Amino acid sequence: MTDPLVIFDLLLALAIVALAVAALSVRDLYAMIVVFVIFGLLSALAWVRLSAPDVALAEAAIGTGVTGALLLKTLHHLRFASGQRSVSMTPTIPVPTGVMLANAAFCGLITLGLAVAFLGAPSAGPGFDTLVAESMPASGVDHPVTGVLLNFRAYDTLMEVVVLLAAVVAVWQIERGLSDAPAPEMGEVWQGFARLALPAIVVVGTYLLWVGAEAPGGAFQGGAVLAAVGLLLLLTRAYVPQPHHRGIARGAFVLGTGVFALVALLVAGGGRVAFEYPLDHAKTLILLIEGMVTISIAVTLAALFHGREPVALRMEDRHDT
Amino acid sequence: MTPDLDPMILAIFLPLFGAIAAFMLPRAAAVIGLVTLAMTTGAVFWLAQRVLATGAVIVPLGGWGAPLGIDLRADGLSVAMLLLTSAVGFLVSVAALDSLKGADQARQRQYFWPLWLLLLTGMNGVYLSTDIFNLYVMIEVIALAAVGLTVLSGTKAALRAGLEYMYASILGALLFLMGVGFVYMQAGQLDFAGLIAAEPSAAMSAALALMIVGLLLKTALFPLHFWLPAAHANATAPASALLSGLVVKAALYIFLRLTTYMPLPDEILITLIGALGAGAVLWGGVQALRAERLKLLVAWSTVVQIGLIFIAFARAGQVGLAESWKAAALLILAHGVAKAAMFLAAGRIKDEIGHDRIRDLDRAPVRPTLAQFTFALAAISLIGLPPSLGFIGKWSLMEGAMSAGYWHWVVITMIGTLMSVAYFSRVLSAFLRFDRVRAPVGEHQGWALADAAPLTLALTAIGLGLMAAPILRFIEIGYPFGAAL
Amino acid sequence: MTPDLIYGVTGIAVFGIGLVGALCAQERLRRVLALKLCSVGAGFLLVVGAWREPPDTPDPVPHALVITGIVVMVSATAVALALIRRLQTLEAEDDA
Amino acid sequence: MMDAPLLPLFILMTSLLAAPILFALPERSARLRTGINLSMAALKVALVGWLSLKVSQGGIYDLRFEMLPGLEFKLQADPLAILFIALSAVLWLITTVYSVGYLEHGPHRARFFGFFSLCVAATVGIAMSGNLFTFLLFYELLTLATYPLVIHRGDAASLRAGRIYLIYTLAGGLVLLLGTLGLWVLAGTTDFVPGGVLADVVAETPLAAKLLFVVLIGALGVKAALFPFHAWLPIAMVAPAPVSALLHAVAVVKAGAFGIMRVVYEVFGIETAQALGVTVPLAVLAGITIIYGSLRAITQDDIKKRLAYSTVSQVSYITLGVALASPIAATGALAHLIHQGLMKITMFMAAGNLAEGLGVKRVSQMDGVGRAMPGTMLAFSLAALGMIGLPPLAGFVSKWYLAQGGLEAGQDWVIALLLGSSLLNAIYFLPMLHRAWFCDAAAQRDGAPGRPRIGWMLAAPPITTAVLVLVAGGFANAPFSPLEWTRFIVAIEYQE
Repeated sequence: MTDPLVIFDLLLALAIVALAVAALSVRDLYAMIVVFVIFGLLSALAWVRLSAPDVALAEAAIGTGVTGALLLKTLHHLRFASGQRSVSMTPTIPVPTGVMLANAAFCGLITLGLAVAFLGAPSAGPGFDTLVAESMPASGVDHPVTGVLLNFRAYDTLMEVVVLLAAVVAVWQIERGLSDAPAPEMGEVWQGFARLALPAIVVVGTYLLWVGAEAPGGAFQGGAVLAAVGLLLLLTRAYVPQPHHRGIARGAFVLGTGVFALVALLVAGGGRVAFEYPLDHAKTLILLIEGMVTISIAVTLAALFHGREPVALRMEDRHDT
Repeated sequence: MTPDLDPMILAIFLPLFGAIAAFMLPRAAAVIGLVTLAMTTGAVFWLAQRVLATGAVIVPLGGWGAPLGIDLRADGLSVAMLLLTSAVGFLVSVAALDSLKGADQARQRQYFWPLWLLLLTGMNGVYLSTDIFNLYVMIEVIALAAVGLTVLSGTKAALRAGLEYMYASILGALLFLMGVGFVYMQAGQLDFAGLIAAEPSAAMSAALALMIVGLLLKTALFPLHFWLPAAHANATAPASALLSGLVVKAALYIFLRLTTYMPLPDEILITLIGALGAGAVLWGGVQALRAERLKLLVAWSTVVQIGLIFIAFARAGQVGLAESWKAAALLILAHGVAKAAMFLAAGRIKDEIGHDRIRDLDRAPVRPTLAQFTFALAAISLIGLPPSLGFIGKWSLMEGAMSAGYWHWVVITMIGTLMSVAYFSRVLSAFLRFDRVRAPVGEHQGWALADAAPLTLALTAIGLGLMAAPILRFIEIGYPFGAAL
Repeated sequence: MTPDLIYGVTGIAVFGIGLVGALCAQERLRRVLALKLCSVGAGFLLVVGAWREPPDTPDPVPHALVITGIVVMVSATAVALALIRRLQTLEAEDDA
Repeated sequence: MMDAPLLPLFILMTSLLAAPILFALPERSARLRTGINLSMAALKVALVGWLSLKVSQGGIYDLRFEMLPGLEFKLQADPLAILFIALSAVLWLITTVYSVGYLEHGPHRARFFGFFSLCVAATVGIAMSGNLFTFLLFYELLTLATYPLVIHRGDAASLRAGRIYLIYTLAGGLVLLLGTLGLWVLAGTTDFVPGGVLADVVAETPLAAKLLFVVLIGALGVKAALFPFHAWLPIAMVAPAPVSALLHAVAVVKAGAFGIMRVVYEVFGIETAQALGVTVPLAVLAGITIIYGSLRAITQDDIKKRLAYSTVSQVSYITLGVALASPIAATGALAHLIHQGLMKITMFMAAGNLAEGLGVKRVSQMDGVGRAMPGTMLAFSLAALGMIGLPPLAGFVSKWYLAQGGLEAGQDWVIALLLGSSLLNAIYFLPMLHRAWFCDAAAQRDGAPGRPRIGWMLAAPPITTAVLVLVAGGFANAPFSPLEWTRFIVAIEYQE
């Protein structure tokens, strides 16, 4: 009972809940995002505590990192669009306090019910442990999470990449017109740092991808780290998307989905069904898929950050609105 | 090595590859879209034939088999939904060719096809899935593509509606995901067989409640319908047809499946679901009577119809659940076809007249007769007049309720029918009134190509009523789930 | 008290807080963030479900599911934020 | 002669398939449209003749198609069906000629004739329905097909009338749906079987059976314009004359009356219904409607409205005859189905001619119209005298049988009712005839308009039907006369 780790867990849990409340109640939106990022990092820490390093990595890189960047970019845009005024984003009709309280009470009740149900559920109950352990040798990889993601439940993962593709198509569709919020100015020190950091990040990302076959890491975490490269390039104006890059960008978006789906289809035959990789080639195929998916994820996340489809700055070069 | 093709795999992968191709080659997007739709429809017919011949079929993806892997499974109900989706989708696509042909719609043309094909991938995936986490991913594919289609026109109203829709969609999906978490904790499995085998417990009740609330939010059952009318009314016509006719059906389908495998534990809950349906019928009816725009009226009618489908589900209480889902399924199919027709017709009317204000429809000297006729036919099915499929569905609903002595559902259905007559006749009488027009009325005669697709849909909605007996036999194939395994 | 108990309750609390935010938050950006909190809450639940008393290794399947969920959520967030940005641009044009 | 089991379907298709073709024809292809219309109508008459010959020789026609498990779409051609389709086929042909003349150069003719065809198809379907479920399908189709005809003029008044018409008939249809469902749930079948299908149910749960009777008769009573559901009928008068003629003589009100006949005879069975004690209240309700309609007719100045209230009254003779539960009264009721149709269509077409030719729409304007349009007014007078019940015209035959049936059933009040009604008929029809033939036109209208020009297509139809009125009454006992055919039917329904 006096295990210091329990005290750590309790403190961490309290901090997470407190930060969640703070994120919703802090008035300033910038502060809200900062609180959220800390909340995300602490959640990732908690997941490490729960022996889920892959999840922690993904949450830190994508759930917190990329999401935080997206939120900041949007906040920047909103402040620019409403002309530096203090941003009240929604022209709100104030919700009556009664309704608010009713909502809160309602959610409280639901949460309480869920907590009761959770406490009644078997802890460390039945799972896939044995099944996964038995099937790992036939999966072609050594790291169980990668085995699940890219072999046992590869179909889910394919559809997850499809979700990303759908997101980037939707974002390109939604945002249009010329850039109306210039990128934030960055100091020279920052730019210098970025130039230095870039190669290192690339190396880390690629390593994460490679190591995923045996140890925590893999396509998504690697992709997210590589996406950070893209973000830096975009922020530092080291790379400015050009209209004629659209084709390449489209290709990069669909690369992961396309290759993944093609491999899944082409392995079918001779008694095998879709997604059933021949054991001899399983590792190669999975690495191929992971590699392509990593590229797609990196480019897609960067594009989601950039937002608009790159369009020509001069009107006469533009073929569509 | 030539890969072995399976129609189930094709039904998911064809639209996926189509979406990729349409995104890569924007100029050829329409052609790619139509070809993909045609091929997908073909694959679904192939699958239907196979299911008809051999009963439910399964593909264990990756060769692992559930519960470790994910199985695709097609039975009568899923194939019926697939047929609805691809056939209606094909006709809506044909109609989209015309309604997106404007010079100022290049952007809409470019993005409509990849988004719609991704949407189709997601919907087909839902109908073939047997794994609740996979269902979560699929409803997210649907949600993102559907929001993209909602805001295709780029107007402020559409964007606002799209954002509300997005919030509702994400929240619904997250509630569902939370439910998945509880199922995992209790059962340690995520496939349907695991759901059936799971012991009833507090965790399973919480899971069921979370998933159902999430799905009700996605399918817009009163009072969780708040996002639907604006989203469906402000989208461009083909997108509205897809959203109203097909997209809400995916969550409805999951609801039907879940409640088959995890029956609602209490009669009161079933009554509650029915009561919400009744609320939808009444509130939606009142709003449709007040709506000032044609498309808004049609969108409110979707709220009403969804309510009716839930009443059909609850029509005979717990004892009747083994049969009631069929009545609900009939209404789902009927609404899918008829509502797609009606939204396309409404879009055509708006295009021809130039506005869709109901009170001014009878002032227009232009009368797109065929589109108006289509609208009327679709209304016949939605009101539930014979011999349409809507009528058969309503008949099944009332028959079951009456046999079980649940007269309140009969009364609600009749009130709903009268209200639907009232709000549709607002529109229909405007079509047929001429004395407020100053100029000579030009009624279109003969055939406009753009009317062909909606008219076909509307006639199908009427004609399918004659096929109700075979449809009912077909959707029972492979029911209940355990039978085919 | 074991970590799964502590963090399980934490996850449910975070989910509930997110739910309140999603229903009550006024600003568009904050509602997106509230939804993200809900997703973290759901993630907690799955990770906790996968946890096994050491030295047993946890069940990898829920981990994979949470990773998938994180990617799905970032996609949805990006679309919601794009909508917010576009809408703000249009509304600002109207004001001007 | 070769046998064709699908004959009933062909008869249905002559008008059902004509409709889409007529819709699709361009507005200007008037000749082609008229050609299709007339040839289809003539074909239908021929097919019906053939069918009735076969049925009188004992041919049985029964087409089934499964709609839902256990629930069939069923067409049958029993003698009762033949009676009704014969009426509609003949009158459709005549009304088509009349409509072509009436709507010459009018707008929206493609739409009009399309719905006109659908309307007749629905009527034929109602006649041949083999069960209440099928009946319901065509009953609703009839509502939908007649609505655009009622509001054909497209002005505010027609739309108002159309709305009231739609509310009444669709509400009636909804109640019929409820009744059909109730029958299905109670009896497990909706088939029309002579002698009825509800004997067991009546024995077990008489209350449910009574309720079902009330629901079904209430639903059908809307179209049959049974008091107090009659209000839509006079309002629907804004429709063009041929539509009114068809609505009153064949399609809508007759469908209701015909349905009441099917329900009493073949759902409940006359003996069961009698045992249940529901026939006498129905007869009384019919009696009230007869007197009420006549009283209201007297005060109407608008010709079409006076005719409409007369219809309210006259159609209830049919219900009365059915409810009296006597074979002789039933004969009178069935004969009246035909006779009233012939007489009323004559009067409406004549009224249409008066409006078209002379602009006369009110009774008070009718002075001297007999001299201006002698043919039309002769036809009108014949029909009016027939309505009053003057022998040997058709109306006399039906009333005679009804009175005898009343005596047979021991309901002596029926005699008084019939006498009173005939007196009221005389009170509202004779002044019209008096004005038409014996008053001077000059006093009423500015100048003498000379002979009005109406084409033969308007002039001939009412004269034709008037001749039929004469023939049906005068040769009532000839083979294949309506009366003879009704005796054939009554023998089946009373299972003699």
